[in-house]
Amino acid sequence: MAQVFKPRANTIALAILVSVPVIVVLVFIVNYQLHASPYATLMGLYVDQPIPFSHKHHVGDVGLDCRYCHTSVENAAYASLPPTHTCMTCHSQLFTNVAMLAPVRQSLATGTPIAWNRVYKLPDYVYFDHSVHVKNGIGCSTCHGDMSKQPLTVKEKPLTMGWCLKCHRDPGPHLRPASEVFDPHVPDPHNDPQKAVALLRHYVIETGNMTDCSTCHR
Amino acid sequence: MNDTAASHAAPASRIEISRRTALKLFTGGIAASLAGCSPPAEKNMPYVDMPEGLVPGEPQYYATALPLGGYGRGVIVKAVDGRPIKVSGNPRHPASLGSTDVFAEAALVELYDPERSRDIRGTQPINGWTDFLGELQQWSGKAKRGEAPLHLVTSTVASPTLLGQIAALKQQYPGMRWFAYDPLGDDESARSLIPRLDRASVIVSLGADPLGSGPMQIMASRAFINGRMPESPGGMSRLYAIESTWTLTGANADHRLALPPDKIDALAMEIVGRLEGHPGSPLSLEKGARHFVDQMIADLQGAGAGGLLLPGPMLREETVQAVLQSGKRRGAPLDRAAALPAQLRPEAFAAFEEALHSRKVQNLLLLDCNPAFDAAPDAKFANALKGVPFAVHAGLYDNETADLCRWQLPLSHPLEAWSDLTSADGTVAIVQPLIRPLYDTRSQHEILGFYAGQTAPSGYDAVRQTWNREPQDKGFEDWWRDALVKGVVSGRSPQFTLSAGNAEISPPASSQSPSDASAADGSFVALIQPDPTIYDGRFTNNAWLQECPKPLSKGTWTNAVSLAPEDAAALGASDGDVLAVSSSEGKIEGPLRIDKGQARGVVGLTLGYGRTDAGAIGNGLGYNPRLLSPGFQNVVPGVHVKKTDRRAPIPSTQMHFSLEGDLRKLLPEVAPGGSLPESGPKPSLFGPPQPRDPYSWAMVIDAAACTGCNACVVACQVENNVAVVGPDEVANGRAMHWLRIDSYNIGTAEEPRHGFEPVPCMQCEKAPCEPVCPVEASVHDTEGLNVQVYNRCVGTRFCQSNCPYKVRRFNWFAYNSGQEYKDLGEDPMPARNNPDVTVRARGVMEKCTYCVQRISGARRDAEKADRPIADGELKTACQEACPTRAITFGNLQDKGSKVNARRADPRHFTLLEELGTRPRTTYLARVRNANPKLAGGSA
Amino acid sequence: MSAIVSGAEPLPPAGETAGAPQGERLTHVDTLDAVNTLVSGPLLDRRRWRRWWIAMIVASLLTILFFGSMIYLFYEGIGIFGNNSIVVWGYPIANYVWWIGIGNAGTLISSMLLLTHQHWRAAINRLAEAMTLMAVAIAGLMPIMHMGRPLYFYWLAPYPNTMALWPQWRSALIWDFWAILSYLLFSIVFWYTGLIPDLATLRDRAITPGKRIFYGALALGWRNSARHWHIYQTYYRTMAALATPLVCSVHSIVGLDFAASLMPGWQETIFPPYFVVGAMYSGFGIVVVLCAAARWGLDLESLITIRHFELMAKVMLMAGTVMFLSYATEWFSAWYSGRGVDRRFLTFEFTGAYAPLYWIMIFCNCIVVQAFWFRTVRRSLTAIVIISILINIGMWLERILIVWNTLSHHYIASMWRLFYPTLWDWLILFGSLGFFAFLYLLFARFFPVVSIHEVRELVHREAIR
Amino acid sequence: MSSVLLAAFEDEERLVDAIGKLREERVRIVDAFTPYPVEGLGAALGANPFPVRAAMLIGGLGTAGLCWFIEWFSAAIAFPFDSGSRPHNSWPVFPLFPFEFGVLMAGVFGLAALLWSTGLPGLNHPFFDARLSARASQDKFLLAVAMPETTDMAFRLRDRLAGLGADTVEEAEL
Repeated sequence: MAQVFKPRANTIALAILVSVPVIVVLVFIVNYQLHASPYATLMGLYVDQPIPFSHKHHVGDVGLDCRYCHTSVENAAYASLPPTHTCMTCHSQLFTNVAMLAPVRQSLATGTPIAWNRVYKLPDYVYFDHSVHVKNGIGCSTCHGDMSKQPLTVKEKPLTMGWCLKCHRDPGPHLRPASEVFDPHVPDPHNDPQKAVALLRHYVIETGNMTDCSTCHR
Repeated sequence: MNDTAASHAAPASRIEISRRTALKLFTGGIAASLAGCSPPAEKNMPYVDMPEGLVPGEPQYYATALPLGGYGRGVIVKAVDGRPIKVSGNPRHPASLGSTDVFAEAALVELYDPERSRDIRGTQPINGWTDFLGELQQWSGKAKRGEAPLHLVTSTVASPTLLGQIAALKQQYPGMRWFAYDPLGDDESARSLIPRLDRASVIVSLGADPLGSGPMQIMASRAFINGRMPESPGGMSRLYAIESTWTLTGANADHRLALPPDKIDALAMEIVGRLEGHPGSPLSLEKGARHFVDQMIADLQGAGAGGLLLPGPMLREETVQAVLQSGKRRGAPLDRAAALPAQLRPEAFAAFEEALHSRKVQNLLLLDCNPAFDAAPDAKFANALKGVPFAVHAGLYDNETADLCRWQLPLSHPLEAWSDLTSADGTVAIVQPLIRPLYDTRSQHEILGFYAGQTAPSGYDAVRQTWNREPQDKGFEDWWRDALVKGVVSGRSPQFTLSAGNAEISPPASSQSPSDASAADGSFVALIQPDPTIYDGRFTNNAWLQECPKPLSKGTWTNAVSLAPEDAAALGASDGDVLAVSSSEGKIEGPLRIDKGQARGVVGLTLGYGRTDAGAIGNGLGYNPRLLSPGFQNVVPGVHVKKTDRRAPIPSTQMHFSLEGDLRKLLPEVAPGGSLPESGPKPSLFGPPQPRDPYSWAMVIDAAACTGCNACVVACQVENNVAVVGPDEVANGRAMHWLRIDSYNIGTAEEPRHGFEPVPCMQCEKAPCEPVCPVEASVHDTEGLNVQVYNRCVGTRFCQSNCPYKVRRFNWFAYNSGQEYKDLGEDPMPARNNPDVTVRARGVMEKCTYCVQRISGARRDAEKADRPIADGELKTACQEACPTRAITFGNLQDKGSKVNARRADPRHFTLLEELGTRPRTTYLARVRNANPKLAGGSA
Repeated sequence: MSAIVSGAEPLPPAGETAGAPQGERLTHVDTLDAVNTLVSGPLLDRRRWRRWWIAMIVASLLTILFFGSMIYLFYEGIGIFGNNSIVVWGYPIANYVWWIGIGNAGTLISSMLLLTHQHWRAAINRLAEAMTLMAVAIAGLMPIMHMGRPLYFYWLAPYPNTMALWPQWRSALIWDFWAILSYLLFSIVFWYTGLIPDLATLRDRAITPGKRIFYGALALGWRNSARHWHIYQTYYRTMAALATPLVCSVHSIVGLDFAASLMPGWQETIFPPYFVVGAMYSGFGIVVVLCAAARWGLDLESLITIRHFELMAKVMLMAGTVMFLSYATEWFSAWYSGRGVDRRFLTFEFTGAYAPLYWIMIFCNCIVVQAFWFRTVRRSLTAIVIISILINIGMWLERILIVWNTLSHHYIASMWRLFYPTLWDWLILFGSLGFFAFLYLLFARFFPVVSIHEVRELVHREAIR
Repeated sequence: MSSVLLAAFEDEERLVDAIGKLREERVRIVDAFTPYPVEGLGAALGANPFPVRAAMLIGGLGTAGLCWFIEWFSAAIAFPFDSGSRPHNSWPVFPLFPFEFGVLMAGVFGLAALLWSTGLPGLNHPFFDARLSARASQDKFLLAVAMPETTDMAFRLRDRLAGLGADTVEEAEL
């Protein structure tokens, strides 16, 4: 009887057989890479805003303190965005009729809030408290990067659970003295074991419960 | 989160804000509490102008008062971003003592109920308040000229400001008549007693229910338990309950005797006679009962001034008076609730009906009452009311009465309006709003303001005027601020005050005589009582209260017709069969509940159901017993009961009530001073887990102190966004309450008794639910909590199937996130969610976590201040609500903590200890102070 | 071709051979080619498939119902089932245990009988293995349908993720997850390996190019070389040797789903072994039914003879008796422990709300099977089939009752509650039966339901005996 | 690629007997093709199943080891959870997953080894050019002997095979 298949069929068959396990492995790798990539985490992503507000200008050049606008960061879970009035404290004098600031003036006139687009978004089942971090020596730049270098606000960190856990497992290297908490330029993490130990003791940080599920999820 | 937006916050701030924005902002708040990721295209809305003292996302607390049956209970309300989200008791207020009842806890549902009356409504198309005011002007004119005198109908009034306004109106309108009624009945004198149970050593309740729902419930329960604690001075009090149907008082009694109302009445007279030393012919009772009564009277006599004889509402007025007189002579600890001043007594409702039917009424204002349902639910009344040309109804809801009126005026909720309220014991509290009215509503004071001719009346001013009678008063502002902060008024008195006093009461006009009532001719005596969770019907549309299980039967979403087993057997009826109950006046139908320990020949009925226009939640549930009785007669003799061929099983959260054999271990009971055998630690393969520093949380529940009032159940529901599932799902066994109160029949066949046992999660150290979870959704944290990670749960339900205590609850549907019951998902209802607790998604297991959000909050505050959490600083929602302080929560590592002390109590026991789960939630055994000379006395 | 079928001596009509079964032949075919023709004939030559189509239409309808209900389930939520917050488990779990049990029998039959040189297995092992595949596949669906959030079932696997989370290895459900997965894939490999030489036969007998390519490709160019046979058999036997412990472990783990708990009626050391026996029990039941069906549908009377049924009946008799013993052990230990909760539970089983079902279960699983003590029953096809069906009803009841009794009647009296199934519970159950039939019919249409090469060997073996 | 003579026999016995005789006559047996495995024949022809056994052992044990490591690492090192206060390294429950998955991988590795050591998949093979090849999978027992150098020897061998009971003899390539 004659051959059913041509010689190249052998190669094809072999290729198919080999590809099965290869594909299985690839699925795992690709899936992880995808979720860790900015595609999923939106890390490094610029968001358009109704007003092209520049932290670089206000923090870097003018030298405003974070707390000037984000007033509740030290005593509340939410750092809070500044009310229009806060903008007007300066901009009623400066750049009073620049077109760029029209929305601000309009907001004040009509009493409608300025609708900023979120940059840092946590899922709603994650309960993050700014104040307890700030009070215990975690600097703004640890999560938000050096704002004084950001013309438009960009998401600096992935904000994945794995990323949070890194610090919650070993906060020491990320701690700073209270004086540096609001300083955007402080390098993070500092690689100084003694400093870490000293600060852990200074802030009376119990690392025991910091990886409990209930610390962030309720 | 983006609820940094919610505005319209502190009552102080005066930002004008429309309802539309309010709702828009609410949804912001909701988004923050909904589970699951959302796309990044999300807006953040900062304020334009930040209100004073408001920190976005941080809670604010305000003291105010909430009415129940007219009287006030002082509360402290928590608001986040201007949204009231939790009501708790005001420790400074004697009618609350820092605790709550189910009604206070559930008040929020009323506030956010989508079905509240939102806009003024007339019988023909109108444009809002202006038309009404126009029409009002004409009628006021007529009234002033005496052509159409103003008729005002209210329910019980306990607000000095309101009294002041009514008095003023009386000046303004000659011939004005004011009628007031209490939907529970006009048997005032018995109902308005404040028994000082803590000062009594022997209490005999003659059909009274001081521990049951009502404005005095919290006070009475706390006093009762204070007198019951074995360590309490003068030893532990003993409670005898003689009643016809089960009440909470009966359920908490040491000895209980079931008799029909007429027998109780006669017995009351006999007791009084023997106490006063001129015994008449003893009432004929069967042997056991007679023995019971004799021993009881002996005990009562022995107690002297500590012997408290408590008359119930079902007694004849004469009897009540007799009892009170004898009590007064013996100096029994019994007071009268705050009553209206003599010069301002309203007429009875009967008088109003008479006026109405004789076509005298043309100008009528029905203020926050619903007579078409709770006073006179008959066609005659309805037609008469329809005929009134200028009938105005002002209420929270567009209810049965409103439908018959020319106008329906939307009333502001007590949490939206300024007012003041007197509590049953006479304490006054200023009612301050936590939120601007959600809709275009007015408060009672503002509506009376309109009648007084003001164009833009302000409740705020009205209340301040009441208390600031001479304008040039310097100290007023400080006093005012102090009153607001404390939530209790002191040092000033308004023109009209309600005052409590000793228990003498001049009998009111009407007086019923049930003495002729007897089951001789095969007919029954119907006994009508307030419903334990719906009360008089004003809460019928409140889904939380509907789903809250009735304390003893654990039935929900309907009222039942209760019968003694023998009577039910005679009818050949079983639980859930629909019975037809008919009297000369009318006929009702309701599902049967067989109550072991109910007096034979008595039909137990409860108020509050059978509403036709309550709203989507409350319509068509149960029956209205008022159809059987004209006026407010609560004892209806000569009713006939027939079994229909229909069945309507009562949706119930508990199926099995008896504890036979070794099941009795579940609810141990000791005599005063008694103790339980302390069993040693169970052997373990891995050795006992060691509690860890700095915190190891634990809870001890005193079963002896639990009166079964359900406050903790609803408090837990509010605090933790626990969903309402509706009657069908409850019937399917899917109720979601994290904390349940198990109700067991204990005692003997001759003397059936009830026992309550609150069961939250046991937080086992060796939790059986944890190792079986495949994804670490159920895990332990370092502080000993058995936490449930909702966002990790995949819903295998192995945890619940392996939980010996069955304390976990599963989201079979998206009860709170898309598949809500009826209109519970509609705005603004979701705005009441606690933003600190995840709203669970469908297919997720949930459970009690000792209010982990509160623990975390306290811990974060402590960490910010670099200090440890102090004992008692942190309270769980159930602990906070409990009127009797039955629940203790604290840190095991703090050797001085109260919880450690309680765990050392000889009554301490662990539920299902033999399983070796090592629960952190443990119990103190029930205590029965039985009379040694009576059955069970040996116990 | 039918000439070949009839043996040298006229073959005795089934059921009437009074002679000693030892002497009786397992097949009534004499030549190798007769075997080829019998088995491959239906697949290769043009032939009417009326019976098949009728069956297929019914099966397809049920299959649509099955997946329809599944879609509705995922859309509307798991609340459509009869479960409540106390009886949190229900039909999907019972179905799962039942199906995986049936699945186990396939491999048990083919591997255990192979290792013990039970040559009669040749005629039925392919049927049984195919049954395994489909049953396990369906069983695998059940836990997913049972989950509250099915789309996250993969969280049970240890895959790298940005949450830095892993499965919780102490949970019996994780063991289950891997047991099902491993067992399913393993069965596929085992089944396919056994299929290769037959595919070669089909390739060589096929006329149309389409079929030649189809079977040829799957045969991987198998040449029947004696060398290959040697290696092949080594592999096949080793697989069989591995399969046996695997099967036992799989159903033991299913047993642990219940045994590794502390609930009365579940916390039983006897569960793993008696779950395995139960699996074999119900599995043989289904095999009997399938054999009867294949025999009737594909005219294989001469290959799958009454003798096969008799042997299977004996196995079932053994299994049934073991089940009885296991139940008795449970009852005894519950009573003997003296624990109030266990005794209460026992009373509930026999007198509680589910008692009627419990009695039916005992009847089906323990009593009926005793009929197999009688040779006439063992040799009556109808009787065996009916009994097998009863056994499977009984075994399903056993599984649902294990779930219901314990969850309905446990430690805390206030939380005792019953389970009332809904329409959807039933749809999923019967739908899954339809889906099974659907898959099985597809298999029978395109693959040899009897292992050709092994029967060839059997025929030869019998010819020389 | 060597040319052979394919002789088809009616049954197993004739084939085995023929092989025995030809062996004595120093005829080189290349291979045999049988409709079902003939006990011992493959071994006689020098087939070596060792690689399959080895692969299964290594594959199985290797996988099991890896699984156990993952369990231990994830439960005790990567993210230790307090689960019902069980030890993080709960070794008594760890064997189950490795066993299940190990057995599976043993099977998979074995299959791979089987294919490798039999040179399959060989969809296209000179053997299939032989007319007789199709019968090997059905009813004939084929014997492949090396083609002698000279044609007359070939003729003699053909006669010999026929003498041994071969009903057909065919020239083929392997």
